[in-house]
Amino acid sequence: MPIDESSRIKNSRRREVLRVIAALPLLALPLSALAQQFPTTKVNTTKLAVTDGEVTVGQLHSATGTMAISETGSIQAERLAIDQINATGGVLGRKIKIIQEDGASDWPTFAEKAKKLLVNDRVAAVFGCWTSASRKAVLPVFEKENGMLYYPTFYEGLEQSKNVIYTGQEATQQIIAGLDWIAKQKNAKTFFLIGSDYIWPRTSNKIARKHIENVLKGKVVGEEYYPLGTTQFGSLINKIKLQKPDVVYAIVVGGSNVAFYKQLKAAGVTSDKQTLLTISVTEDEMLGIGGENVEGFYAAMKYFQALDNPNNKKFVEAFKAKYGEKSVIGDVTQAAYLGPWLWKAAVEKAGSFDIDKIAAASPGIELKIAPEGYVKIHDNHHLWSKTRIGVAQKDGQFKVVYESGLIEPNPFPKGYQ
Amino acid sequence: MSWFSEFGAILAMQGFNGLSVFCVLLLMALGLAIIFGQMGVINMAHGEFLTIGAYTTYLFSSLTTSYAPAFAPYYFFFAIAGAFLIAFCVGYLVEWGLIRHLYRRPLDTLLATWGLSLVMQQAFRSTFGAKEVSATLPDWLMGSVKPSESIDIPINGLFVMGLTVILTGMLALLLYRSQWGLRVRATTQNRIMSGAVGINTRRVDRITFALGCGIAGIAGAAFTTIGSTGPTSGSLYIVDTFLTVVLGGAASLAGTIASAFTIAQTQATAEFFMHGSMAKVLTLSAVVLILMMRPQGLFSIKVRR
Amino acid sequence: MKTIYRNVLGGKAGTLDVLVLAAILFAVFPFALDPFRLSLLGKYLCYAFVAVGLVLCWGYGGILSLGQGVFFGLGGYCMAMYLKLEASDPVSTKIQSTPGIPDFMDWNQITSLPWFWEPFKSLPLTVIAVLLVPALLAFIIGVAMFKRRVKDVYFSIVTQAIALILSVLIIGQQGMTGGVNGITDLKTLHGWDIRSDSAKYILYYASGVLLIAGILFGRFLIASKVGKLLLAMRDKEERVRFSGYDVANFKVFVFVVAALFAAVGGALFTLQVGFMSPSFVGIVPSIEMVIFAAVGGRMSLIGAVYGTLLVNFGKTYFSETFPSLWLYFMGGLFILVVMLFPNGIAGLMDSHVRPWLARRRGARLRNAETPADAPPVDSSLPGTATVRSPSPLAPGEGASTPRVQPAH
Amino acid sequence: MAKAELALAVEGLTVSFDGFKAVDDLNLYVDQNELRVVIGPNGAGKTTLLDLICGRTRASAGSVKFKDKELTRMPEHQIVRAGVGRKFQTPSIYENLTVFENLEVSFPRGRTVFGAMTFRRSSEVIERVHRVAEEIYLEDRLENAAELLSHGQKQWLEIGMLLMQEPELMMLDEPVAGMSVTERQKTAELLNRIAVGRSMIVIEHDMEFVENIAHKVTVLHQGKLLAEGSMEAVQANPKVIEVYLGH
Repeated sequence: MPIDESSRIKNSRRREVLRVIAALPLLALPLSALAQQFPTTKVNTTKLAVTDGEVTVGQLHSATGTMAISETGSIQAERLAIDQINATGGVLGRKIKIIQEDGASDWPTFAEKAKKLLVNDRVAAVFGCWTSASRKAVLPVFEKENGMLYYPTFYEGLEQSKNVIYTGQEATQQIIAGLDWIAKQKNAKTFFLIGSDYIWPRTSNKIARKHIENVLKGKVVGEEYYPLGTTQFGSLINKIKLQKPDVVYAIVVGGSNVAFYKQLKAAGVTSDKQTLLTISVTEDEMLGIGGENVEGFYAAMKYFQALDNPNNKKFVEAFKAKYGEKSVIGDVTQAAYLGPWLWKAAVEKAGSFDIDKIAAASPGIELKIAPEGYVKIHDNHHLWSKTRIGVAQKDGQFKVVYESGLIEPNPFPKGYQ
Repeated sequence: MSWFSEFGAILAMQGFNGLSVFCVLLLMALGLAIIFGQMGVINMAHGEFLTIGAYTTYLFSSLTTSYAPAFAPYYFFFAIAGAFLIAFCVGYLVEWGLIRHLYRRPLDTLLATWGLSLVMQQAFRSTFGAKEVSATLPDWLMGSVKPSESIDIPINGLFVMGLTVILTGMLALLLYRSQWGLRVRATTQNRIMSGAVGINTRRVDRITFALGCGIAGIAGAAFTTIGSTGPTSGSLYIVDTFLTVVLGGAASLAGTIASAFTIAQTQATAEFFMHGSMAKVLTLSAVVLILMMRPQGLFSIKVRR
Repeated sequence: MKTIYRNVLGGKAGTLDVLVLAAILFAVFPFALDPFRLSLLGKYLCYAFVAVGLVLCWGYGGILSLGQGVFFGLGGYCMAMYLKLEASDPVSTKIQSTPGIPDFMDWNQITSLPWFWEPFKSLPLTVIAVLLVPALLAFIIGVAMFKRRVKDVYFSIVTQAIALILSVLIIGQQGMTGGVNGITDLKTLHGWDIRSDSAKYILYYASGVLLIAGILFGRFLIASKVGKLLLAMRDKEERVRFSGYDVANFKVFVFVVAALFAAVGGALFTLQVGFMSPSFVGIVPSIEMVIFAAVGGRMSLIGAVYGTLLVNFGKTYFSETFPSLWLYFMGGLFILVVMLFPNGIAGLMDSHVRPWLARRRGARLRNAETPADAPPVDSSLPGTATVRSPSPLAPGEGASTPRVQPAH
Repeated sequence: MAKAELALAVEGLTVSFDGFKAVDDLNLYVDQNELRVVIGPNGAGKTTLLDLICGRTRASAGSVKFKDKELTRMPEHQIVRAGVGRKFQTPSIYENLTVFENLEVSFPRGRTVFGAMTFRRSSEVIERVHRVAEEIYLEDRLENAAELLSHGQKQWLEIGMLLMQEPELMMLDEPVAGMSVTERQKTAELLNRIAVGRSMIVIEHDMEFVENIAHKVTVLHQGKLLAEGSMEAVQANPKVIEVYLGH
């Protein structure tokens, strides 16, 4: 069956509108009461798009281009969160209105649209970006125009800004716990590092190498990078076979991902013969790769759809109700879902929509309803979070086999650079 | 087991890998090559015809899993046929609606087909969603053959190879042994004369273009075994495809084969000795240099112009 | 003086067109648009440089380069390197393990500035590099390819391969180039804050002035014998060769000129947008830039500017208004323009708008409308007086083999 | 061995395309101020011979000496600048330029990029263009686009473009193809007029026309020299008759 995202979104939007209309008389009273308690002149001193009944936020992802594959999940999750917030009374008694812009997988377009959202639309917050490159492109805009960005992707770290809340994990959080576990579990001494050729895999592998060599006292027997979009991995696979590493550590992304795992399987490198740990395959990527092709490989990240806790059950249920039974939720999708909730919490804590106040109020904010469990914003605007290890299953899901304690975010790790 | 026999095994597998890259390149370039040979133009939407093939396979796969699970091991062959048919028909329409108006302006065709590729990508996105999909491949396709303890020969690689050999053979027969092939070659060499001796050159063009697209569809179906299926998957292959075809030259099928072989061997060898990115740079530079030496591609016919 | 008037400005009609463009750029837009839209416009003007260069190289010279992004990117990178060094003074980078070098180098454990960054500490050297580096590369490519008579599709694909090589290299050498993220967070040019609104206005005007200067230079070239030779070469290369010209030299020249245009555009782009990334070097932006020229009219320097503005405004507008449909619009537009209006807006102006205006004015300039795809009703028909068609935008051309004459 | 009075000395010239020898060990000597006509059946190698002389095709072996310069190693534009002009079989003119511009572009000055940029339409140029245009019967068409000329006029224009270069050796490939009888007549007059003071090699099929202009005739067959001499001698040559009528 063809899956039409847009029409589904449209349908659900229509439903949501109906629901809101139906709920209006009910909500009218408490809403306005709350809004009166926080008059617009008080909560909005910097001319943001906040009225007595409404607050406008921006959503900035790639709906088109090569990155649309990855960013669609984030768009959906953020919308879900905003709907839920609206259904429970909005933020400071104000309904959230979304302006969605398409970054079109093109970094200057991201910068352009970010500026539009901040300067023309005066949005109170922006949920968006996926790749590091797009974030780097918009960052100066956010800092100059003083906006607030909620950035959902796990990324390489080495960044910290007053104007960004990083809801995904930075590299050390994701990498170190995973390596520790696999080294202990498999008694691994030799590692083969593979990545797509850009900043996140390279930085991550650098951290991994330091950790392997200095802490685990293991050995890195190979480190390889392939351009994004590579479709032929035969030579690489032969090198892996030649080296016979205890663990293959893979950070291949994008369309290359599928080619890499399919060819790996076809070459007989399967989980019964080779341990593989990845930090770049979520349930989203599994859709394209096919569960049967990665069965038994390990992934390290903070969230899996299969996480067994009440928050997650509710979240998965709501997500499927909105976007269809077949939809899957990956790590970044969940992190994107946190964005609007964290913003709401910050606004309520600050009692204001002003960016400066939100930025100041954010550290220390806890989110107990997070599907991944409990998260808390660190002083460095990253999240405290746990790291899990999942084993890929044939049906495209992961089985969670390990869970770390809360890990402190450390975007500028000393000794790992 | 000695290190040497192991090294030998790697060597054997690496050799197979080179061949396999060669076949992939050839397969994706084949359809474009006959279009390039016929019109002297690069169809920038070629990658999207590959994608058509991939999505067709996905559709067949979904239908099979939903309605006839028992049929799963065999559906792939029907998917390939389906991919050919659909891509052929789309190609036929595209030629009729677009290409035929531009025969006298080859470089413009290049631009127009790029516009077409944008439209097709968005069409895929609207129909199948922005996320990648995965056709469930028959189990027999995804294993490997083990001629010895340490050698694994991927079956999907073998399959792509076999398909490439068969397709290339059929195409060669069609071009050089059939009545139709004669017409195609006549039209390529002298359009006006061919028209004068009663060849319907319009028809020849249209069928050739559609055939090239159909072959791209087959290639796309075959590539679901080694690659991804998404709205922009086809674009992963296009640059390699262009280079293969252009390096081969417009003159003959043999040029394309030689060119695919050259690029594949350069790439496979380079990748084994250096990082993938540098290997890519080296391969591309080699192609540019060869083109400098042979401005009309590897196999250009020397004739009195 | 008179020659300059005729050859550079293009006579009365040509002068009028330049004045109209200048009026739109300098008088209408800055007042009609808010600062945000205007800064977008400034960005588009940078692309327009590339498109104008392509008119010379592709429209006149018949050399379709699908790698102009390479030169745009190189120009932009040269400028970005200077700005980055300025932004990386030891004070603002004191948290780094090696203060005083760009942040991405520090992340990649590079402890001293690579040698090729050194010249970019100086503004004059940077300005020279902005022009010299792309020109040199274009020269090398040009000599290697044109002396060997690589042409048509073969040349186009070679330029595409070069674009890919360069982008893979830049991405792969992230310690020295900033990798896929590019060089970001640029702040000041020789102490002047390029992010302020006033800077945006100044840069916008500077781009406009440079662009018009570029157009005038292009007109001078076209009006000179070089322009005629380019046209002659495009259609009958052999004949030109056997008239005693070294055809390759002319091709190299026009290719280098186009590269220079692109490089200037790239450098201005970096200044206006505040970053440079390898995504401009790749294949897709390079093709898009060709499309700008095609929409504007491949034979019209001024048309290329309008084409660039139109396509980019269209892109921005459609992607804001119909996020899921805009690719259909863009793809459709390209197909339509290439199929029906091979000479783009300028061609349309000439074949439809101008005659219509002329009729409206009751002027007796022309009394029949020229059909879009018939050979133009040209003053050079046998027996008619030989008055050049009043076509400062571009000559009216047929749809099939674009028929051309120097417009200015 | 090239003597001073020879304009062109072709010796042992050979070219092969994938094993097929289009021109095979050919010797040919053209005197100063001679008008030589080369004839021969289709595929005899006539056009290839001109291609070899002017550098369009590279010889596999042999030499071409023009005024003691070896042409086989020189690039085309250098050969032209040395004084060799070449007209192609199908008229090769710049359809998009006017007749005036066609001639102007062929004026042998400003041939470098910089030279072309600073080239001015001086009175000398204008005068030359008018003189040549008059010669080729096109003086009243100067401002017309070249594409509007008739086929015969295009042939003349190309000859005129050669004249602008003032070549010492002029090579014309089938200059009267597609011309009417009067046009042929006028072309013969033109050729006889411009042949004064320079050497010419003309390829032609029309025997009447050949008779009209030729000083000496060379017959090629399968890339080799079959016969050479005056028109009558060649016409009487049994080998030539065999080749033309035999098959």
